[in-house]
Amino acid sequence: MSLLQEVWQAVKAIGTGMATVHKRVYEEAPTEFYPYVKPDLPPVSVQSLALVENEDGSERCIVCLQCERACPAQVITIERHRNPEGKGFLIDRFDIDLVNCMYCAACVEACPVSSIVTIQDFEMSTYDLRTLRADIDFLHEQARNSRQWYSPKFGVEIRTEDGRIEKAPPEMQPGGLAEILKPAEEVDS
Amino acid sequence: MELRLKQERLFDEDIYTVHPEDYRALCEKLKADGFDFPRAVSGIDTGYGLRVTLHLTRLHDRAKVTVRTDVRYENPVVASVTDLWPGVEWYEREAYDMLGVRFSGHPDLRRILLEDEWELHPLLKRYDTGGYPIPGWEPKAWPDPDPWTPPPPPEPEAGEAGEGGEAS
Amino acid sequence: MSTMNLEPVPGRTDEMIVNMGPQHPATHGVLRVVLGLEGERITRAVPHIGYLHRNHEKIEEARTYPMVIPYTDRMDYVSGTQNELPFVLAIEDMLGVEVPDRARKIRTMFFELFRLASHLVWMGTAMLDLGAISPFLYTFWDREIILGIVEKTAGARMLPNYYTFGGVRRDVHPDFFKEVADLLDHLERRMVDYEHLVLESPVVHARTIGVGVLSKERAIARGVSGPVLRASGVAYDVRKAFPYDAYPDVEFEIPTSPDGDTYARFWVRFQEMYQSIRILRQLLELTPKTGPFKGKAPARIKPPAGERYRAVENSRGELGVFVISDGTDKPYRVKHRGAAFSNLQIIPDLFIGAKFSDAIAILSSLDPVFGEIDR
Amino acid sequence: MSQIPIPEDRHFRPRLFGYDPQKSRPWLERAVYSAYVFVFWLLVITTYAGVPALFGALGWDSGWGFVFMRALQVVLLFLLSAVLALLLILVLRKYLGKVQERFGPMHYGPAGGIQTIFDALKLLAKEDFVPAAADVLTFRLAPAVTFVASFAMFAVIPFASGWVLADTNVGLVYLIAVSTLSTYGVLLGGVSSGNKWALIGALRAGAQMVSYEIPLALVFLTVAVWSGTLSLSGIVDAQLGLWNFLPLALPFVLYVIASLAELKHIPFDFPEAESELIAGYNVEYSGMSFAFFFLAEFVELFLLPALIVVFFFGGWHGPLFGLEPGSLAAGALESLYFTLKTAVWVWIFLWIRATLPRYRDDQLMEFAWKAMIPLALFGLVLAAYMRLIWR
Repeated sequence: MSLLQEVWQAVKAIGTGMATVHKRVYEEAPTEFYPYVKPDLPPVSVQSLALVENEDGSERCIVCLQCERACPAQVITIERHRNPEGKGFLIDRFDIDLVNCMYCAACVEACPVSSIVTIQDFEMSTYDLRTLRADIDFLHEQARNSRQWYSPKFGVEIRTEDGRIEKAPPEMQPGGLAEILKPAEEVDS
Repeated sequence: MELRLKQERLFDEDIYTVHPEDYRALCEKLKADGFDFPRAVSGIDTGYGLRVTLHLTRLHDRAKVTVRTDVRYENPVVASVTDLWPGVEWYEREAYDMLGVRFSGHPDLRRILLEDEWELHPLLKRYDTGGYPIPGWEPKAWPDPDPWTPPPPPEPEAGEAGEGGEAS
Repeated sequence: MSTMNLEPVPGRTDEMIVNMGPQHPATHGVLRVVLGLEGERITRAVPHIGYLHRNHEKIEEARTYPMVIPYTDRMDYVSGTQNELPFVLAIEDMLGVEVPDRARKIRTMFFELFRLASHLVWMGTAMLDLGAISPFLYTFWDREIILGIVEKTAGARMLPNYYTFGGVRRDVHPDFFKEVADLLDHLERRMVDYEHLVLESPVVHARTIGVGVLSKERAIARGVSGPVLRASGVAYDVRKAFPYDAYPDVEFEIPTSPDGDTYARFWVRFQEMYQSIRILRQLLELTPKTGPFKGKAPARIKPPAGERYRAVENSRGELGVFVISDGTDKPYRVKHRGAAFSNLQIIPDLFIGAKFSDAIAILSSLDPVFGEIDR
Repeated sequence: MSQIPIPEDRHFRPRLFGYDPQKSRPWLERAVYSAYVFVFWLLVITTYAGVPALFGALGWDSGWGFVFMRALQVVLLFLLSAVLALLLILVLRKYLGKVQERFGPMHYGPAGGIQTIFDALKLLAKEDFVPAAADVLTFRLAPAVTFVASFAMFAVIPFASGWVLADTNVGLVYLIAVSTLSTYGVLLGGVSSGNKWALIGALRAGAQMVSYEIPLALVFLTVAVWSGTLSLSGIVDAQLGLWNFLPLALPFVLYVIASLAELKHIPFDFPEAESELIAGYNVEYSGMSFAFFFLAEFVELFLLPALIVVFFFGGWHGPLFGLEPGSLAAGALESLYFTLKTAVWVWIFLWIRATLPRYRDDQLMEFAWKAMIPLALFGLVLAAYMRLIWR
């Protein structure tokens, strides 16, 4: 009798399993139609790096080398010289090897002026890896092409239709920005 | 026979620094004491020699103990404890692979992560990250007194202070 | 890694020597096991690892302490932030950094989210090894939800680089708690399905019960930890034995099974998922919605000279890190104790004498991840 | 500091017959399946009614003309099996997609409907590689043996009353003989590949065949005893009032299990077990040789459910709505009934494939020898006894 019970249990379990599987026919597939529909990534999502310029086209980066020091993969190469007129430094070279970059965003954390930012352009596939050795023009181009970017200091910034750079409204910001919201003006100047 | 060892307490672990010849004897004693769970074996290049660190746990009362022993670069031989804790087999192979510590009595002492034909022991401090010898690297002098010398008994905090000096 | 093959035994013609891996689909990556097969029965088994070796330990010696954290992520790539925690805890111990209560709870929530994600991956791949295709897709869809929650807060899905000394890198997304609550509701519904498809399936019973029995004594001596150890009847869990983060504040049980076979390992992982859901439910209540997420850590991390071993219970067992500091801003030595590395050592014990099909089931029940094993 | 420009075409290019996946169009998928079934049905009608009618009208239905007619029918059947494979592969992929909450093929053709044709073209274009360690003649022969053995089963399958190539009175014996042959193809292919995985797969196929073939034959015998004939048409005719699955419930269940094993289908797919033996016996095959193994698999996936229908579900029987039996319209309707009943069983097989994991090979052998053979013998005795008292 116990054998019959066992057989019945097994048949019942197989039946339940098959019913469980078949139930999924009626559920909607969560497939993303990527090439047709671009995914809506969260603003903090680290997909690529960019170097933001100010609205007037001047360099935001102050060439403090913090990102170069913070980079775990050591893919950032910066060369600089003293500004002959006025304070600070000027960039000679700003390269990021995006092939070896591991997108940990440590450079973005380290940047004191939110010049290097994370953007959501993930379509970096290429036939030639050399195209991913990003120099400063490439990084500027990346920033110009993107509508919004993120850095922990400033939060999400957006580029408006008329080319101005603005801090995104609070509903677009990720959490933990309460203390970030205030110093926006002092660094922008 | 009296074991040549130094005992310290660091955070929640007992740390024994032992003479390499007494390493096996101490391990047998710890095994008899009920330390049944081998956590890991780490090999360390201390700059003056190689160090093997064995981490053990006693599961029923969660006591943790660390046994360490220092050997010289010229003759890095430590007794294997694979027969006491079979779980350290791969860790000892790894220490051999990375640092060249030879475990006498290990049943199958081959390289584990690198190829058999590999020549270097990459975790040695004399090589840089790329695997090239660092020019001008010289081993440090062997510490005097020996690392397993117990500190003089009246000052219990001397052992703590001496501990950092070895690692650097 | 070794190019060595098994030598045929002179005079034995009935033994076939087969290379299983490193490209074999059921080796979960790049394990290579040289098997001696006598018909379907395994007579000899020699595992070879190291095909994914990157020598993290050497690289980490040349990096400063904050730079090490992204590298630890890349070890057990299935369980994300879990890898960062032992290193972060060890350095916090050495520095004496205070972690705010809310930060500890957020850390624990991420830790348990990744345990769920990792066990879901295990379930899908284990069933795929046993021959069922559908659960693989189901579990990966569910894992996708978890990774989406992680990405919204941490910025990356699998390798988030989220924990830092003294807390977490940034505060959680405002939707985080609601999304986790929804996820738990969803998962509780799905777990019923998974029970039907995995634990109750007679085919799974036939393939796993009594297969690959690991005795309690052997498991302890081999240094096996995590679900594999608990399936052999040892209630050793780092979360209870050496509590860290918010685990002292929550209630949960350690599921153990006395059987030690493959089915017991499956069962223990299932129960762990229920316990994870339970822990997350409690933490949803306990965690303040706002507050500090990061304690005061020094700007330049320079732990005093010394050494520290810290371990956490990740999805595969005791994941430890042994850090030696010489007082500079770079670690003198970082040694990782991989749970899957220790667990994989029992391959010869369990494989020899088993059928070839059993070997696949046993291997999937060990749940190896080669990023961590080969480091 | 020169930067290599990013190629313009790094973005996605729309496919041929681009399908807008955002619009859910289930009716389109159904239309595609219906089209395939319709083509299949037309081919069946052409093969079994059209060709004989044509040859009869031309007066070529005897002597060499008859041989030529049969040859043409076989060619049409080959076409039919190709359509069948196209349909079944598509249905398999689409159904697995559906139960796994994804879409399956959807880019080529309406609802991915001609994806399989592209796959077949790809296989045609691929190099037909022969490994150095292989025994070339056997290696080349094995896919043909497998396919021919499966394909030869078509000879005795009755699609409607009288619609059968060879209505022989030893149809069941023929089936046993031919279905065993396909295992030869697998065995030869695996052994001749010079690959250890393929060898293990082949040996497993042999061992598996030894275990399921006997209960299968016993079930055939039971059906023959119950129906009183060895001819498949006769078996179908005998269940006019009562379909066999009710009186022969036990042999029916055994037959379903054994045919899963014969198909090398999911709980018993040991010879190719992709997570254990990578692909088992066909691991070294590529190009058209592989396609023939594939074709054979899908032809069998139609034929074994078809045999379930013939033996237990009344074959072509169904309401004829007053059509005269034996007429073309009645035959067409009957063959449609037969196709649809078979489709239901194919779906059940695919459903099993989507759900269950794989048993171990020795478990099937144990089950076959210790449970299935005694039960089949019991079923045989029971059927004989029931026939004695009831008929």
